[in-house]
Order: sequence, then structure tokens, then C-alpha cells
Amino acid sequence: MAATATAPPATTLKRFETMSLIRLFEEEAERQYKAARIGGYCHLSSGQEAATVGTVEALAAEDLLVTGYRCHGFALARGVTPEAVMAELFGRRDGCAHGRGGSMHLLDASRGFYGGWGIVGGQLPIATGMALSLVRRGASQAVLCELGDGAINMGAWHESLNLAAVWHLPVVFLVINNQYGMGTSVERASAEPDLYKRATAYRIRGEQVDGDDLEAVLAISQELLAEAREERRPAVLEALTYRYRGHSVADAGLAYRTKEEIAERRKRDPLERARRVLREGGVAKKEIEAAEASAAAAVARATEFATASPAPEVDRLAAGMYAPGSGEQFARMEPGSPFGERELVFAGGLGE
Amino acid sequence: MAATATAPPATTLKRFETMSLIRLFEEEAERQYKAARIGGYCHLSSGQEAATVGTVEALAAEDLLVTGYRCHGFALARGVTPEAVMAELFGRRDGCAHGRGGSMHLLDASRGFYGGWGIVGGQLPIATGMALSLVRRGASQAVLCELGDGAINMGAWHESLNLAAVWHLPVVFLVINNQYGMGTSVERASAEPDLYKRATAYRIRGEQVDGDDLEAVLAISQELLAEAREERRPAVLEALTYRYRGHSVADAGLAYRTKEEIAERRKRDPLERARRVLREGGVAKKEIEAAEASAAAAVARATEFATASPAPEVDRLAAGMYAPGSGEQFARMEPGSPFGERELVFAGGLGE
Amino acid sequence: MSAVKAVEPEVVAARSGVETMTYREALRLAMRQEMQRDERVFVMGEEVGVFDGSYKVTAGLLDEFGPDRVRDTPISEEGFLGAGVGAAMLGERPVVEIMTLNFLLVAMDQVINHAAKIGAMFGGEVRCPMVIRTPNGAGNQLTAQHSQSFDGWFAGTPGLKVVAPANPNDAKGLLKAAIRDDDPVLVIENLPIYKEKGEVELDPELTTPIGLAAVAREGSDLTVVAHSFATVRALRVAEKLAAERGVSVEVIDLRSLRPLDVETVAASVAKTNRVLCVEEGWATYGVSAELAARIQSACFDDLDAPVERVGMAEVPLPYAKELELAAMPTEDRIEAAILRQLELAA
Amino acid sequence: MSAVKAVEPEVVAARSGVETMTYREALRLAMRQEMQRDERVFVMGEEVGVFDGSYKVTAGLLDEFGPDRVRDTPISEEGFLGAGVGAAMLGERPVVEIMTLNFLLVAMDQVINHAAKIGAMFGGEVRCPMVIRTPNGAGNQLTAQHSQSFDGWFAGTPGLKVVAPANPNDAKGLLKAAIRDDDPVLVIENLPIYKEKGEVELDPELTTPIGLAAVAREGSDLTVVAHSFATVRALRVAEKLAAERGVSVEVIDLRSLRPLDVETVAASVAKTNRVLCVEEGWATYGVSAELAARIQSACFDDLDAPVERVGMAEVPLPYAKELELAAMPTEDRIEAAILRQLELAA
Ligand SMILES: Cc1ncc(C[n+]2csc(CCOP(=O)(O)OP(=O)(O)O)c2C)c(N)n1
Ligand SMILES: Cc1ncc(C[n+]2csc(CCOP(=O)(O)OP(=O)(O)O)c2C)c(N)n1
Ligand SMILES: [Mg+2]
Ligand SMILES: [Mg+2]
Repeated sequence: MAATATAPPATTLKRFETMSLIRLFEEEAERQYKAARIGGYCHLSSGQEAATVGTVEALAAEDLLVTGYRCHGFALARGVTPEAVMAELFGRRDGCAHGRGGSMHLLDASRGFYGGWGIVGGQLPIATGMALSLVRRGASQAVLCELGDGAINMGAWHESLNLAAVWHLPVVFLVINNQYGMGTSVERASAEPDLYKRATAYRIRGEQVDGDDLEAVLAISQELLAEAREERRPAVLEALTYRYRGHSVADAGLAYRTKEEIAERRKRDPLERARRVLREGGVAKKEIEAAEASAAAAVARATEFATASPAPEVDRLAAGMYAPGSGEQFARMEPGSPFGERELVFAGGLGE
Repeated sequence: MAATATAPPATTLKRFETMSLIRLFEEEAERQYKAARIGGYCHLSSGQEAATVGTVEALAAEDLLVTGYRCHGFALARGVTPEAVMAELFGRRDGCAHGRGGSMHLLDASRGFYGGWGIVGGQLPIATGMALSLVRRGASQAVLCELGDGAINMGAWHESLNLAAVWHLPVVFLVINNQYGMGTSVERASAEPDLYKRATAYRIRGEQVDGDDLEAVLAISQELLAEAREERRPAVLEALTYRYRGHSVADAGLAYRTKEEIAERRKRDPLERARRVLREGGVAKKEIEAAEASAAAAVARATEFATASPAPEVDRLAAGMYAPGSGEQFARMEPGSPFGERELVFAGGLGE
Repeated sequence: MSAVKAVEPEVVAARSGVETMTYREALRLAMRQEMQRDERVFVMGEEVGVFDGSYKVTAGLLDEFGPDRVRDTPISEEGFLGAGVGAAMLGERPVVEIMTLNFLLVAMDQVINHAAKIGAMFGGEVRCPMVIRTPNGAGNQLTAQHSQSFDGWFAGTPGLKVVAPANPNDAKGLLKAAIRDDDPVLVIENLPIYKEKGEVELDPELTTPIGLAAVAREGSDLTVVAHSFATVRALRVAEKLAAERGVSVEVIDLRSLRPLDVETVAASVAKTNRVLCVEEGWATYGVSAELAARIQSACFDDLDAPVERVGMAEVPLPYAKELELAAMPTEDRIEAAILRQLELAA
Repeated sequence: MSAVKAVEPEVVAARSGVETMTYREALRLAMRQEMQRDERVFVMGEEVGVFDGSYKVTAGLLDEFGPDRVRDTPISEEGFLGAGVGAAMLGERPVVEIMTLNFLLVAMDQVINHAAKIGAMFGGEVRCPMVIRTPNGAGNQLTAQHSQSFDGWFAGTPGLKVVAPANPNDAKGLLKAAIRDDDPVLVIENLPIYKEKGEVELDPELTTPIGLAAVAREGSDLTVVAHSFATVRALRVAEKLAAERGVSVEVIDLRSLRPLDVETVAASVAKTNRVLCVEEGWATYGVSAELAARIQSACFDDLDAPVERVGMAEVPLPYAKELELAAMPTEDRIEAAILRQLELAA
């Protein structure tokens, strides 16, 4: 990855386009949710684009990415097509998890993106184990593990950080500090509100960065990921940012914060900032508009694609649950079995 | 509690007697275990007497104490009679838990000693909740919660410390660092081997003390407990000490450390040290011997008492499981119930 | 617990008689009444205060009782549930809300190895009078990690009591009974029922006894045994079958899972001779397994057909609407099973 | 997983034929054979290395395979079990040891909400081929927090497979099958059986199929269905009753709990017409509940008497020897239940 300072306009413009893509995708997702084409929990990342794109851009092609449930932006930044993401949100066969996972459980192993997890903190031990596996095979790859400011108070944080540090694993824990875990502010939840400082409890490096400054995020991410890859040094990176929308589409997001606070934060909008930087870097206004237009077109194509994609086959309900060959193991379970077993697990639905 | 400096010889002699009592009690427990009068897991604290007595002596009468499974010493230091402790180890009716808990689950609510817990780290959230309850009722009391150097890597540590700190609860977490969690040294288990430093992750005070120096342990414990009681300031106290015997009576304790290491540590024996301090403080040799003799006599009486105490009544097997009045709730569960239910739970065994 | 004294009940929420309200409102009423009655009762959990509860069950409680009795917690289920255990050991009456049953897994050790053990393990010297409130259930495409019902795991744990109300009146009555109970009680609520309306007896002294099932609907042809949302489904099917096919289905609402009221179930089966057990969760190794075991034993000579079961398809619940629907123990599925049992299947 | 290549099997531990060894040694042999066969296999857990395993199952493995493949962990079950999940998602074959089943509760979320969900939740795009090894069981006065068997909870979780060997040969065969399986498998070992001896087939290619029960002893009067240590108890009682009262008891050793081999159980009951289900854990909502439910359904017309059950008394296991003995599903208790079933009770 070229260091930001020397990044050619084309690169920075591409990054801006990705940020725009995420913003527009989230806005479309909200519309589609309200139109009942998307269900379940749907967590948007509008406002967090710089933190998302800046960290993902710092990943090498072979690096791995693990996140929580607020993962649309991370998937898109990692190169999962808007079509595959939107189709997953629509619960369709062509979704990146074939309609099984939905908004919270996006995944694309071919791009080293291993989910998309819904239990707060649950992804941390998993990311740690992936880093352990990288070490076992002598690969110089790193894992980037996203979590939120609320997740940092889960026991899984402590156990994972200690394991990563005591075993010298190549994993960078990215704390997206958007100021709130649902309706609870960082100050009400965390005895050490400077979250990056908690890295000291494990004798590893902890850094805090303005998460709305794409270049700054990219630079520190590259540094920490390089240390992880080359020196097996785990680290904590806290990106300070803000979530414009509610916790999920179902939350108005005003019970615990003021309209004024949101307006205040919007003044520091990462997209606005990126536009400014581009203009200052001599990029023409219409090039910027072209990038936004192409992002908008990509989102439109995604919705079209998702709408056209077929629903998963109901008779393959249990597909993927067990590995091929398991049907034989389950064959003798049938006599007297209750509904679920007989009609679903044994109706050739074991994914074979 | 009188500050150590000004402690009259009688007080220091009494503390020495308690330390001797613990040492002799543990030696007797090991003998009785080998004679098959004690079963289950039996964890001895020989070598940790100063850390045990020094911290418990700092407790006010109304303060609360919660510990892990290595709790004989803490129970004795808190004033639970050797008779009640030994009877519990023997599994007898007159044991402090009526033979239900055994070595790992000693308890004496009348002395504010709330166990005696066997799941590593499990006692931390419970002690934290007790501190919360003290605050709710406006009591100026504190909770002392013991854990080991190995337990500090459990998620429960992190969640409990954060809750205690963010809610300003009067609890002091006492980390008995005896260098090993079973066969795993602190260096192999903890990315920050200076365990007290982990307090900084919660913006609270952390102190380290020579756990074999009774006076030093007492002094810092008094200070931290006072801050907890009067200013609702939680804290971490790491006491550096050593366990002479194996992890439990079943462990020879030599697979992971050398005979030399143990011999080296025995040179700093807390009892030896206490004897020296007493002599220097002008206490006569025979007074010291008298204290040891009375400790020995107490242990002898304990074994005698435990031997004479009757076994629990088998037809009261389920006693205590549910509160009085619950029998009525369970009455309609009987038809077709499996063995355990019918013959035991319903045989008037519900503790009423 | 001298330090925590129970105050005189100055029950504002006490208008006697009945009022129609949602399950959610009934739970809230129960908490308000018990918090007014007993200072030792306090509520703790994620988003229960400022956010009004993620499913709005605790809405308004913070304003009425203040932050000391309606305590927002960090995301630390093991920590704050365990804190509830500790407070209860000192005689308080914590009501700990876990956002959904799925998240109770991170606090499992505190529930099973701690709360459930205290009474017996310490020889009856201390008790743990706490309540854990949490909804089970699926639907709304919440997907595999957020759509589970582990009801039987807790009901199978000696030392715990487990209730699972299926209507607003029992929601109020059972939650109140749980709060007043001197043992740890898990109150399993249910996501789809939160919005269901029903008549609730307002009398603050009325509670629903723990361990007593209800004949939710009388019938003579077949007995359906259910709890929680499955009871709601069963009642709908029973009405439909009565209207469309003149079939008379008796519905037993267990209400409590531990203690389990086998007596009421057995009496019904003795009358109808055919039984279907329904649950929202997986049937294999589920609640309906214990029911079938008890029924075949208690009613061996009464049964004209084997005990049948309907539960969620044995898969981690998928996201797609079509797949989710295919996996759920829907009314269609329950109806089909009833007709099979009665040999009326087309 | 190109990066992790399976090495050529240069199987030192392969003398064909049989050898008598303990259950503990058989488990160790299985791990040695699989670690030699496949570099992706590694062992991780508390005290598995330097300490030789707290129950000595992994003794010597550190010397043979080194610290990278025999990894001592801090006391952080949720952390290192979850690390196993992550490594498995990348195609490794972690064998995670949890010191006893009781401690799995602190890692429950990783097992149920993560390992079990991966295959289905991500649409089959990734798998989780991991093994969790842990002993259940009681005895030796380990008391309430250390004497539990939650076998049914895991067996009731779609996405998991659960096996529970009752003798050395199956210990070796099932652990090897679990390690080679492409799904997460919980291998439930048992404290009292660790020291039991038996003949073990040494052939490294021999595995015990997952999902296949065994007729551990043929008989004609009554079927006892059991798993893990309960099978050992059942076999002792069967021999005793044959010798003393000429009663012919058939013993079915389930070996796998998920998948559950109902076919073999049903075939036996069809022959004997009477059945007793025995388990080390609590029977209510336990494994024997599912067995009774399946049997009454599959063998409705074959049963001469209700399915009976024997399990641990429904109490947190107390410490005192006398109380513990009174609570356990002892041979005496099993014998009494069999005689009751056969109406031979004195
Ligand atoms: C163990 C667990 N507890 C509670 C929840 C419910 N929940 C989902 S997201 C969330 C807030 C997380 O906040 P944060 O970590 O800051 O991430 P953000 O939503 O801000 O991205 C909560 C409490 C859960 N999914 N898992
Ligand atoms: C959750 C859990 N995991 C594992 C164990 C088994 N175990 C009992 S004590 C112990 C070591 C604890 O070491 P430490 O905290 O240093 O306390 P010490 O024994 O040195 O007093 C372990 C691993 C347990 N009881 N609970
Ligand atoms: Mg947040
Ligand atoms: Mg230690």
C-alpha cells in the first residue's frame, strides 16, 4: 500500500468513492428496510466511513478481517460487491452468505473477511485464534478485528487481549469508538474512557486516532499492521468517530443524545472532509462528482440485483449446517424423531 | 484496628498465633486427607500465612470477605473456629456448611465470610455485587475479594473491575500472587506479570506488597480498605508470596518447579520472619512457644471435634436447595417423575 | 438484612379490578408494584434506564425510581448478573434483565455454577433471592445467534426455578411471584408476546403461583401442552379447529417449567388420551422431551397414541424470511400434527 | 488451507492388533496417531503441557510434539476455546481440552453461539472442524460446582456433534473420528473411567463411527440404555443380575448423543419390551428425557411398561461422602429400578 502522503490522486479519489459507496449503500439499506425488503436487526455505519475505509485500505490482500454486526461498510471496503451484500440483506440466494446470515453475518472468505458476528465481543477470541493459526503456519499476515466501544467491557476482550499479547499474535484490535453502545455513553460504561489506554494492561501498544481523518487512520493502521505482520506485535487502535443514525434502523437514536450533538458532529463529516482534501489536492470538482455518481450507480445496481435474486430453496433449509457426509451419521436418528428432524434434517437438507 | 507500628506485643503475638494455627491446620488437613478422612479437592495455603492474616486483620468487624477455593486460612483468620472448619473438611453436620460444601466452600455469614468458591474468577462478580449492596444501603463497609494470579486472566476479572470502578464500589481485590496457577507460572499466563498494574485499565489504585511481611501487608490493606469504606474507592492489592505444597494435596508440586526454588522460598518463611520480629520486639521465647502450643492444641481439638461430629442425615439430602415453602411448589411435579425427584426431593428433603 | 428494610406498601398502582394491557405493560406493572412494596427490589441491566429498555419493558421506571434502583450497566452480562447474585446473598431482591436469552450464555457460569448452587452448597446458611428476566423466541429474521430458546437447560438445573408466562396476566403474576420468591427464579419472557394484549388483574397482592399449570382452554379430543409463545399458537389452532372441523382441543399452559406441574398435564391426558407437546425451541433434548417422558410414564395406560412433539426445525435459524418460516413451529405445523394425532390428516 | 499441509502418515504408534490399556492411555494414543497423521492437529488447554494434563491424558505429548502443537493456556476458557474456533475456521484441527465439563460454562457462548453456528449461518462458506475434549461426571466428593454432566445441552444444539465413549476402545475410536470430522465435535470423557482398562485396537485407521450405538451386552428381558460411565455401571449390574437372579439384561451404549442412534435402541426395545434409561447427570430435562420421548414414540406398541429413568438425585451434589453416595445413580439404584421394571422387586 502506498503511504498516504505520496498517494496519487487516483488512489485518494478511489478511497473517497468507497466512502461514498458506504454512505449511499447505508441510506439505501434504510429505505429498503422501511420498505420491508430487509428484516431482522440492521445496523448502519453512516458517519464511520473514514474509520472503516482507512483501516481496511491498510490491509494487505492476504490479511484477515473480522468484525461485529455493524459490518456493511467493512464488507464493501474489503471489496465484497454491493450486489452480494444487498442480496444478503434481502435474504437471497446470491447473498454473500446465501441468505442465511443477513445484515449481521456478512462473510467472504475469498477476501479474508471472516464475518460479521452478532454477540458483542464474541468475535475477539475467534480473531485471536486466526492470528494464532497464521503464526503456526509461519505466514506473515495480520488479522484486523473490529469491535465497538461498548464491547470493550466484555470479558472476551480481556481474555483475547491477554492471549494475543502473551502469545505474540499478529492481530490489531480496532475499537470503533462512536461514543455509544446503544444508548450508553463511553463515560457511563467504561472506567477508563480513553479506551486505547487499556492496551497497557497487556504491555502492548495502544493508539488513538481521529477516526474521521482518512489519512490519519490509514497511516496508523499501516504502521500497526506492519508491526503485527513483521514483528508479531499485537496492538489496540481506537478510532474516534460517530454514528449518525440510531443503534439499528429500529432506534430513532434520540433518547440518549441531542439533535444538537448530532448536528455538531455532522459538521466534521468524514465525506465532507475527504472532498475538501481532494479539492486541495487539485482534484477537479467534476471528478469528485463522477466518483459519487459511480457510487450511486453501484448502489442502484445492487438493489436491482438483490431484487432479482431468487429466494433460497426451502427444502435446503439445513444446508451447510453439517459437512457433506454427515447425513449418514444422522440416518439412524430418524425413528420416532420429532418434526424438525424427520422432515427437515433428513429431507436431503444436509447440504450434500 | 491499631496501626502496626504501635501494635502492642499482645496483638502481634496473637497474629503470630493465627499464622501458626493456619500452618498447623493445613499440615493436619494433609495428614487427614491422606488418611482418607477428607476427600475431594483440598488446597493448602502453607507459605501464604502472612498475606492471609495481614489482609484479614485489616478488615473491620462489619466488612465482608469473599475468596476462592484455597480458603482454610482465610476462614480461620476471620475467626471461624478450627472445629467448624475441620468438621466441614470431614463432611460432618457441625461443619460451617453442614458438610455440604467441603474444603472449597467454607462460609460463615455471621462473620461476613461469604465463601469459599470453586470456579476460578467466579467469586469476583459476586463480591462486586456485595459492594454494590453496601452502597445501596449507605453502609460504610468494604468487601475484600481474594483471587489468585491465575484467576486474573479470566474475563470475570475484567468485567468485575470495570463495574467496581465505574460504579465506585467499596471493594478491594486481593490478588494472592503465589507465582503459579496450578503448573503455570505468572510469566507464562499473564502478558503483564506485574499484576497490580492492571488496575490502571480501570483508573483505580493498584499496589504490590511483600506478602510474607505481615506488617507491610496489614498496613497497605488498612489503607486501601479505609479508602474503600470512606471514599468508595475500589483497589487492587497484589501480595507476592509462595505456596509450599502442590496445587492441591493430590499434586506433588514438582513437575513445574524445582526443589531448589522451594527451598529458596522457605528461607523467607513468613512464620520465621514473624518469630524474629516478635523476639526483636522483646517478646520472650517461651511466650512464642506458648502461642505455638496453643495453636497446636486448637488443631488437635478441631480434629477431635470433627471426628466426633455426626454425618449429615441422608434423608435431608436436598436440605437448603430451595427455601422453606418450596415443597408446595414442587408437589405437582411428582407423577411419573424419575427416581431422583420422587425419592429424594419429595421425601421431605426440601429443608423444611 | 436489617440494613435493607421493606417499606410500607403505599401501592399507587393499586386500582383493584382488571385492565386490558400488553404483556410488556403487565411486566412493567409487576415491577412497579414490587418496587413500591419493597425497597430491596431493584432493576439492573443493559439499557433498562435512559434507553427505556431495548424492548421497552422498563420504560419510565428510571423516572419513577431513580438511577440507584434502575441501574444501567455496561455490556458485561457475567459481571452484572453475578453482581445480582452477590447483592441477593445479602438479602436484596435484584431483578436482572438480560436483553435476550441468547446473551445469557456469556453469564451461564454465574447462573448455573453460582446462583443455583448457593442454597444447597452452603448448607442453607445463605440464600439467593434473585430474578433474571429475559425473552426467548424467534421470528423477525433475527438469525442464528439471536433466535434461541434454551428453556430446558435452566429447567433442568436443581436450585433454580423457571417460569415462562404466555399472557399478560401471568406475566404480571409470575414476575411478582418470582420477585417475592426466596430462590433464584428465571423468568422467561417472549419477544412476539410483548405486544399481545390481555386482561390483567390489578390487585398488587395477586400473584400466579409458581409450579401451577393452567388449563388455558378446555377440550376433549386431544391435549396440547405448551408454554410461552407456543401456548399462544396452540390456542389459535384450537379455535380454528373447533370452528372448521369441530375438533375439541384442550390446551395446557405450563407457566412453570421448574417445578413442572405434571399433575395437571396427566389429568388432561387421562381425559383426552392423545397429546401433542409444542415448543418454540428445538424439540430434541428440549422441554417437550421431558414432557413426553413424564406423560408416557404417568399416563401409560391412558395413551391411545404416542406423545407427539413439534418444535423449531433442528437448524441454527437462518435469516431469509422463507427459510425462517419453514423452520418455525407455525400454526400450520401444529394443526397438521394435531390432525395426524387424531388420524384426521387428509 | 494450502499453508497447512497434511504430512505423510509415518505412524509410529501403529502396531496392528490389540493392546490392553486405560481409557486415559487410549485417548492419548488417539491424539498421538492423529497428530502424526496431520500437522493441522494441535492440542490446547490449561496444563496440557508442562503439567502433563490435570488428569494426565496429554502426558508426554509436549515432549513428542513441542509447545507449538501442545499449547499451555492461561485460565481463559472463553478466550482459548474461541481461539480454537478461529483456527478451525482457517482449516486447522484444534483439539481443545477443557479441564472438566463444569468449566465449559464460562465458554458456553463460544460453543453454542459460535462454533455450532458457523456452517449454517454463513451459508456453508466456512466450516469449523474442531474438537472439544472434556470429562463429565461426579464422585470423589468434588461437590456442587465440580460434579456436573450437561451432556444433553450440547446434544440438543443443532450444528454440534456430541460423543461420549464408555470404554478405552471407543475412547480411541471416537476421539479419532471427532478429530477427522469436518464439524465441531464435543467429546465427553469421564473422570471415573479414565483409569478403567480395556482392549484397544491399535490400527491407526480404525475409528468408531459417529452416530452408531453399540449393543454392549446382549439380553432378552430388559434393555438398559446408557452412555459414558452409566454404561459401565449398567454392565456391572447386568452381570450381577445374570449371576444372581438369572435375569437377562441387554445394555445399549449410545456412544453418540448427537446424532442419536434411535434405530439401535428401538430394535432392542422391540425385542425386550422393557427399558430403563440411565445417566450420570440429572434425569429431569436430561439425556434420558429425550430417550424416553423417542422410545415411547418409536416403540409405542412394543412397551410392556413405561420407560423408566435413573439419574443423579436432583440436587447440587453435596460434599459429604454419605450424601454424595445417596445422590449418585449407583449400581444398587439401577438394580432396584430394573427389578421394579420386571416386577421382581422384593
Ligand atoms: C453479549 C451481548 N450482549 C448484548 C447484546 C445486544 N447488543 C447488540 S449491539 C449492542 C451495543 C454494542 O455497542 P458497541 O460495542 O459500542 O458497538 P456499536 O453498536 O456502537 O457499533 C448491544 C448491547 C449482544 N448482541 N450481545
Ligand atoms: C473456570 C475454571 N477453570 C479451571 C479451573 C481449574 N482450576 C482450579 S484452581 C486453578 C488454578 C488457579 O490458580 P490461581 O488463580 O493462581 O490460584 P491458586 O491455586 O494459586 O491459589 C485451576 C486452573 C476452575 N476451577 N475453574
Ligand atoms: Mg459504539
Ligand atoms: Mg496462584
